[in-house]
Amino acid sequence: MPPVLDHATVFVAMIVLCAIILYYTFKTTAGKLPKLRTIAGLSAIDEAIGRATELGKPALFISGLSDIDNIQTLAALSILSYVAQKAAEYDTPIIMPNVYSVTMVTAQEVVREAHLRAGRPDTYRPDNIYYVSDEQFAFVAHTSGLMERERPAANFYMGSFFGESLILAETGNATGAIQIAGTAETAQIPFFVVACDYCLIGEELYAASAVLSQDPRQLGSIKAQDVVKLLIFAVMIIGCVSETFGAHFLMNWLGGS
Amino acid sequence: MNLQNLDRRIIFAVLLIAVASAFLFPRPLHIAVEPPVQMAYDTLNKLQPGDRVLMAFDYGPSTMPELQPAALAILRHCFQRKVKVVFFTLTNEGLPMIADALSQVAVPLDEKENVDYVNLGFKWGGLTGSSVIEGLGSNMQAVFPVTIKGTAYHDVPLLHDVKNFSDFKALISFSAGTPGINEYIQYANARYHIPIVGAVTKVTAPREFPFLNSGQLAGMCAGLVGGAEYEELIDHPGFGMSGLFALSIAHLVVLGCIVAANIIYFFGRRQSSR
Amino acid sequence: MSHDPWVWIAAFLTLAIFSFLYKDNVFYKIAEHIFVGVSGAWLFATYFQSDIVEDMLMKSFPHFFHRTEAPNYITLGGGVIGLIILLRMVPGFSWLSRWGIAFVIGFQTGLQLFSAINAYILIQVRAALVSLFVPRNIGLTIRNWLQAGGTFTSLSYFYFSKEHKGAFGVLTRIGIWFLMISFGAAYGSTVMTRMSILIGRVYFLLSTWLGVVRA
Amino acid sequence: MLVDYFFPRTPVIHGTREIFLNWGRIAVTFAMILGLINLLFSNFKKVMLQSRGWIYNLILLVSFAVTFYFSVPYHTIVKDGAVTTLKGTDAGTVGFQIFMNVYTPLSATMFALVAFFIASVAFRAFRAKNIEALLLLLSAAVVMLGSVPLGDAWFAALHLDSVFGTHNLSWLSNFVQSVPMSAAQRAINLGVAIGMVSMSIKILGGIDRSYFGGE
Repeated sequence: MPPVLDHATVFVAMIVLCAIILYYTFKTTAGKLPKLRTIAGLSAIDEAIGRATELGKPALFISGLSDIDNIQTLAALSILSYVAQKAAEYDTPIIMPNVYSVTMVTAQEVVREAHLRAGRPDTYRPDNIYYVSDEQFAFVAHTSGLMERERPAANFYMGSFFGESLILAETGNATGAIQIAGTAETAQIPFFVVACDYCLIGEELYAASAVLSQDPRQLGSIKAQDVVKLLIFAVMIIGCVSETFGAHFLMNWLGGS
Repeated sequence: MNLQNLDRRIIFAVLLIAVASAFLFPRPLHIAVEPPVQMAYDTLNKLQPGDRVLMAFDYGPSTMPELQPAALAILRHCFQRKVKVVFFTLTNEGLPMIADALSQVAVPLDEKENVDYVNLGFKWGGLTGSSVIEGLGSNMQAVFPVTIKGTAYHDVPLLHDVKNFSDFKALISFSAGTPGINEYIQYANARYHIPIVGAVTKVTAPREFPFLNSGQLAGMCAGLVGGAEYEELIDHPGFGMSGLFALSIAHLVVLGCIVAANIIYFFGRRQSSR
Repeated sequence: MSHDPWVWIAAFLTLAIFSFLYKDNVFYKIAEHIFVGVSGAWLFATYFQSDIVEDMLMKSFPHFFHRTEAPNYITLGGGVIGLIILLRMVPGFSWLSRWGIAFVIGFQTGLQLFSAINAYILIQVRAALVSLFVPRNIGLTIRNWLQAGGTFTSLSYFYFSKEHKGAFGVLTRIGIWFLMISFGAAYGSTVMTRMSILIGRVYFLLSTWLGVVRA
Repeated sequence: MLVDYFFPRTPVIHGTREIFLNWGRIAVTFAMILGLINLLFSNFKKVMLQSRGWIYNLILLVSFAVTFYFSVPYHTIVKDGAVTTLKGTDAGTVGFQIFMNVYTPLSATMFALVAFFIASVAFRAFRAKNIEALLLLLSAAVVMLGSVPLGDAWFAALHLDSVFGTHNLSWLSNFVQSVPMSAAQRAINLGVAIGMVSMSIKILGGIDRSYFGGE
């Protein structure tokens, strides 16, 4: 349990953050999209699907080991929406085992819609998106076996992962798949970074869905995130300088001693 | 043969053989006992015969290798001191852990159930376990009306005049996360001032050091190493000791992999640049 | 060697999973399918007993369980949401399940929004505010520079509005160095925990099952 | 939720939060039924059609049925006139034996596979190809050596302690973890939290609906 700050401080911070995000989200219009840096893992998605198509193998998508109530899972399903559309266009099947039934149900909707957008509703196979087990390692046992038997050529691990991250990534590597991971779980990022071809690190997972959608409002929200970061840079510089000279007003406002 | 793409199954085999031989041919390691473990030992060593302690087994099979050595060593120490032990857990997974500890320590030492120790079993106390911990602080019988074997609370000789935390000399928490040691510090120590001794996993240990410094924790064993140190203190080597040797060997294998990979890499690069 | 048939079952399953390291095989497939079947039924049993029976039915209809406390019908609300989610399977009513899911999403999103601002933004920023010159303590001064500089440069890596070029590129490059050191250290510190789990399994095979190692 | 945070001492509101959390847990159990039906149905179909590897699907169904039979029901035991009710998941039942000797070893052994992959990744990915990779492997090696007694024993054996004093390997490992690693992780956490807040607002405001299947 982290120490809880003065409620007024949290309240002010929340209002400021919400205001920044809402302002930029609604200000951005299709006319002037913000220029963003390239995110390595994202440009690789098309390449990975393309290779699966060439080899005539399926793609594997895992939306993490948390239920739908985790925001990382929602970010993963946003990315799934893009991946599934690309795969439908190339006529490459997507296999997606699930840990939670509600995630499964939602993912089925997402993929069905993606097939509609791609103009290929006939190729949608709900059986490819199925439930395995609420138990972490039973799911992993199944998925590892699946990789060895079906040999998917493109593996996507998006969402929150725990102790199993390395089992998935190393089994996938041994089967020769292109692997793209993305997680905000600090403890698992190192494993994905070393064992996968591309890894969306932390915030990049959240930014990914906006970049992929190319929707002005969503891109505006990334601009807003950057403005928040500029604000943090400013607070850090002012704070460190004032601490050096013995003025503790910022620290006190943040509840420090 | 290209060494850079060595079959990884060779690495798997090396690791498995290394760990197994560490158990089959153990070497005594010189173990320096760290202050937190010494503090835990000193706290429990001061107990008198007939004193009572609570033991909370809040971990499951996945963290068993890290926490069980400390649990067994501390339990053995308590029985050596003729201290009476009351077990409970805030997680369903803790039950088999208690059962295992009893079969490994209490049964061989011929301790009597309900007289020398009693197992109250599992009670869900909310996400933080607070309702159970608060309950133990005020009225223990209301939280655990029967033991795990179904014996009524007032029929257990050990619990005869026990009402709440004030009848215990210490609470020993074997904790893998939440609910666990931090909740006992927060609810049991802060409000009822019962001394807390703990064993935690290696990864969660750093966040407990502030509590050791502030005196809210009376001692701590971190991970398998902490368990091995406690075994050293009670002079009864067990899984912690042999496990620690195996652990060191396993670390060497991983380091060896890194070193070998780099040697092969540099050698290969030289050859190709020629 | 153990005489307990349960131990032999456990040992067989342990070896079956390990055999996957060599390659996929019949034993692994058996173990995998047993695992999925057993875990589904066992988890359902524990959820069913603690949540549906004890938390919902026993509190709503205590007299049925020979209990004396007053009925608390509010707990049935969880059952209603659950049934709405289950409606998914009834053709024509599946739109309703979205409402059940929306409830869960909305509830949790609000919860996480809050802790994110409190614990992860404000408290983290506070921890990064350090004095950049500590008189007569060079060690601490260097430490503080690394602390503040590490956070600053690493965060700049996550700044999306600018390509990593020029002076900003230098900043992000240093940020990547800090990230790499942190990934390496995190990797190194988990080795111990992960290895101890393997050691636990090897110990089970050698001691509990084969009995060749005495504790 | 937000209301609850700002007025935590108001019992009515706090109670609402508890109720919602409770509903959430109950709803999860119902949701699990949905998943289990999906699992059992698809496996049943494969057995019926005798499709490739159907025998494994049968193993899955049988192990599910056996575990369900032993662990879900409640048993009433009359011993010495006293009546106790045991759940099928309580200690001493067959269901519990299945948990201890089938579920637990499978789960622990699966987890133990990570140890092997840690070694294979160390060989494959920790090569000093550039500065970033070098930093990664150096910090990993330092932390690994610093966390076992062997590291400091070597340090002393090489008489390095006469040069560096108490600044030995475990000191260095602690330093790496508490300064550069925590600085970089703080930056990651800050970025994650900002991303999470923005994602939450997009969801609560209905801007990002892709997870709902577009619409």
